[in-house]
Amino acid sequence: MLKKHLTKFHLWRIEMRELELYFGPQHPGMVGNFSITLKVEGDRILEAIPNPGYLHRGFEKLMELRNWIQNFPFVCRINVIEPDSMEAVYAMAVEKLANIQIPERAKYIRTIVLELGRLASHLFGAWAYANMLGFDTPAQWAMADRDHILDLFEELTGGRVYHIYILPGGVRRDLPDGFEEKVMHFLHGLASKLPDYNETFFENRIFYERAKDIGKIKKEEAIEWAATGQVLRATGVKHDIRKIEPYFAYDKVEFDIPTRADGDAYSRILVIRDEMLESAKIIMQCIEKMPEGKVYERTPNPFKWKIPEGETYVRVESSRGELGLYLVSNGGNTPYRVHFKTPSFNHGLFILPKLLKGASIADVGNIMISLYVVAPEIDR
Amino acid sequence: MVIKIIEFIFSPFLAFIIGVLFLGLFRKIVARIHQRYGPPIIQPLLDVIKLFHQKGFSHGALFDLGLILSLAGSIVVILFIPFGGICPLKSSGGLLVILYTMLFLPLGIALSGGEGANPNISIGISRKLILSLGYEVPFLLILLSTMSFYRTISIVDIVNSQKNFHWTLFSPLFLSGIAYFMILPAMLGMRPFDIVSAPQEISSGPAVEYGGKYLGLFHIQHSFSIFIMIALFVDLFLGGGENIFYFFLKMLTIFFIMVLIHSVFPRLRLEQALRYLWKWPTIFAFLGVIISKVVR
Amino acid sequence: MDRKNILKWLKEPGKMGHKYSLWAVYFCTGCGIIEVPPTITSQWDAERFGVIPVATPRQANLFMITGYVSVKTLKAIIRTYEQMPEPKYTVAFGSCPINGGMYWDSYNTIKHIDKYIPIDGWIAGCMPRPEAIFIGVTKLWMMIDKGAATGYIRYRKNYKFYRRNQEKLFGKLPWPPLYPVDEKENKNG
Amino acid sequence: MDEELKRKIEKIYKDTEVEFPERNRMVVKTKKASILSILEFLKREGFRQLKAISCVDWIKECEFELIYHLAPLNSPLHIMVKIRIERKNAETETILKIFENAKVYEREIHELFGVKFKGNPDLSPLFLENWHDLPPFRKDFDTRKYVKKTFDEIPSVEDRNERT
Repeated sequence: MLKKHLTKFHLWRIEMRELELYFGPQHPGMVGNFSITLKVEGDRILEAIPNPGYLHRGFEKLMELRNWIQNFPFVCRINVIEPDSMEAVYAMAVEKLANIQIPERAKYIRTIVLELGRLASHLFGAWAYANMLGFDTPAQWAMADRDHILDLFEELTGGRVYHIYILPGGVRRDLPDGFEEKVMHFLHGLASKLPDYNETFFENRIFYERAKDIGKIKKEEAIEWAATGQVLRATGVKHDIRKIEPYFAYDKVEFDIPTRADGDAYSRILVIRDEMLESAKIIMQCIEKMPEGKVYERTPNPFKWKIPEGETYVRVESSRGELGLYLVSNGGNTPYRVHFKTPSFNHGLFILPKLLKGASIADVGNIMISLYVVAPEIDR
Repeated sequence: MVIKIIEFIFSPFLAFIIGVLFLGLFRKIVARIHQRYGPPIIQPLLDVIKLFHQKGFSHGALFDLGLILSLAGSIVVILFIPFGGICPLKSSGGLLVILYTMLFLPLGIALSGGEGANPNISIGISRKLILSLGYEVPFLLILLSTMSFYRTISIVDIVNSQKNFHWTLFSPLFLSGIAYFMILPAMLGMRPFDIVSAPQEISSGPAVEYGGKYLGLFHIQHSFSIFIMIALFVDLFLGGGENIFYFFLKMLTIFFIMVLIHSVFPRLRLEQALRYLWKWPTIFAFLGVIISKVVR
Repeated sequence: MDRKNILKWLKEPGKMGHKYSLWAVYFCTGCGIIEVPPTITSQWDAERFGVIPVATPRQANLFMITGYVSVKTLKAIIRTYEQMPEPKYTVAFGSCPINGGMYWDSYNTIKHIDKYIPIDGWIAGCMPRPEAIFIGVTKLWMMIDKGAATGYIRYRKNYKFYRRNQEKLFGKLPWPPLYPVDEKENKNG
Repeated sequence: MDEELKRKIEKIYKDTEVEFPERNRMVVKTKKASILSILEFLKREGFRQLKAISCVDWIKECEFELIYHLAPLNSPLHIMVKIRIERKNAETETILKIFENAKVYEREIHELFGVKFKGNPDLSPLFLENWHDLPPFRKDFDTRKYVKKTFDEIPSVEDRNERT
């Protein structure tokens, strides 16, 4: 009897049209070549299926065919937004396997480069996020500020985007004359713009309304889903590889790990803002404490360089979370197996669809950017 | 008679020029706020010229007709709006006719866009209709208050009674003016209310399938609607203008403020926009109606 | 730059319009996209030359293929390209679309993009700097002026071969041909 | 803590070797059959995050090696749990029940190495389009030969036109 009623009721229910919406790869709201298939009912998303692979180049396979040094151009291209952390993690792994100690000054320089890269990456992230909400003004300012960092990089390494500056044994060359002053000048300039950014972007009322309670992750969930970086820190977990397992000069400088408690998109962007301040602090301390000396330990001829058998897992804190590299050598002059554990892989393919379920279409890009998903990192 | 005919041809043309100029100015001002040089002011005109030399894809008869309906609707509205002493159609039922004809603007786009199969269009159109539902309520109340304040439905009479700086904005009806000002970004489709054409969310919404000359017509329609919304504000609350120059200056001021608002706010979500539109502007507009009853 | 040359505008408004109002598709095909945001924002400001990104291919007339093209992306690129209204211009960006670049032995990236869609101009380098993009745009202007940017005409003319190449890679394509492929139909239409 | 954990693991799982190759790294070599229980044990011990799953193709030994990377919060220890599986008909149990995010890693390994994960409902291709060859990350897949075979074979359009 009851069943009959229920079927009757079902007949009366208004059937809404279920649409399939392709969000990307060709979509202005998509940063990077990535695609999400959305099943939509009205404005609600019923299901989100990420569809990666548009940037798959098979790096890990290609790297098996090239020798240890030739791999550097590949490594940095895995993540266009912050190539330095990629270079650093690969150089660290090679150094560990070949048992090379790097000079003290090189450690400081590497730290400075990594932090500058993090700043650039965060400014890019701010551009993407602001742009996503149709928030042109701070977006363009952030991009212009990022360009100053690229200019610094150009002076230091010769390249705007890809640097190939960090090599096993140290860094490619010493800092040019007056570079420290330029960095300091840039950092002071950025700090002086911070009130503007705060007013127009971070503390903007409408931005707050848009980002608050969007893409919310609970603390337990974040740990369970193996979130790292801002996603984890925005839920209140103080977790940072730079503190847990300090590499380079991170154990010699003082800095905080900014956290927020709410775990939503707004907390994540605030964590990013605070991290930029911490990065600036780290760079200033590094410049102050930097010792004199050589920056490069000679390594053997790259074409004859054979690295002893072994395996290692190294990790750094990139701007998007824990970046790991599992590197296996079988005693040859090429790696036997390279596997990058990239933060975006987990965030983009696993956490993103979970957060998108039940969200509104207006928030797809919002959630995606707040997770800091970088497409080439997923595909590799 | 000849003057009348010239006015008929001249006013939509002028409206187009002003609208396109405003679009160009808009891009230039925004660029300057972004700390960059920006395109030349005539850039939108160049874009329109280019679009008319491109091949477009039609998606059926209604696709073309809807766009033409929307365009024709806006031209008719322009003929009813007095600007700077020019008003081709001085009919006594001005304001009501404008009100009804203005419905064609979103409706035509909705009809036209509905022909394309892209799901972004249907989402964009539903957004557009819901948003216009949001601002129609305060808009109707505002018109009602002005009509009952001046005891006339002729827009020409309203403009005439505001001569010698007796502007409605400085009369007891200033609350209605504020309400109109608050819903103006939504009517122009500017931020924080550019929900309809949000490129990052639904890749420019109703305009997704427009290309070539269809997009050109779409742009012209957009520039017309910019002209209509602002000219109506100037006519109703800023006392129109003695000549075209003053009228244009007033429009420019309003538009400039709109651009400033546009450039410092992100986009609202649809429900947030509705909540806003049905709160303060509606309250103000309602108070305006009460005031207009009390004063007269 | 003859943007202010009114005589030229009156003589051939179409050509001038295409020149000074290049609307680019917003499609990040590869890592070259990293230099496009600086190019369109404050520091370099491509908008002063009329180059802006637009939301959909229907509205665009410039297609910048930014960086290497994987097989999966190529499918999306072809689809996007075929949706653009004529006349349309393509610029391949970076060394990778030219001949595979450093991915010459990758199993998933296309080596010569011009085997699948026609290309009007190439910008070499990895990454090409924003200045290179501007030079590319000025070269494209010159080509449009001389009527040399004929990629879309070539595509129409050789559509049969392009389509055959595409199908060699993907198997049967899920969408119908843009232009008639059959010889017979070609003669009739 | 590390030594204690080592003793515990070796006590419960007899056929398991525990090593410390370097500071803060622990390698647990175990058999295919006990992977589920050992991961469950480690999760209870506080290793709550599955960082990644790597796969290595040891073609000379005719084996795949799967490495499960686990790490706790706020401790520098990083555990790599290793199992070896046969290269022919490579198949193993999924660990979805213990770590939910293993889903995507297993999908990736299935596509790139051809390892099957029993019990994982979604093993559809992730990256590749129209792929009919060997899984590309296997050592016996020659990418250069594949490139010659597929991409270099395709003729250039403009040249062809000139010839005909």
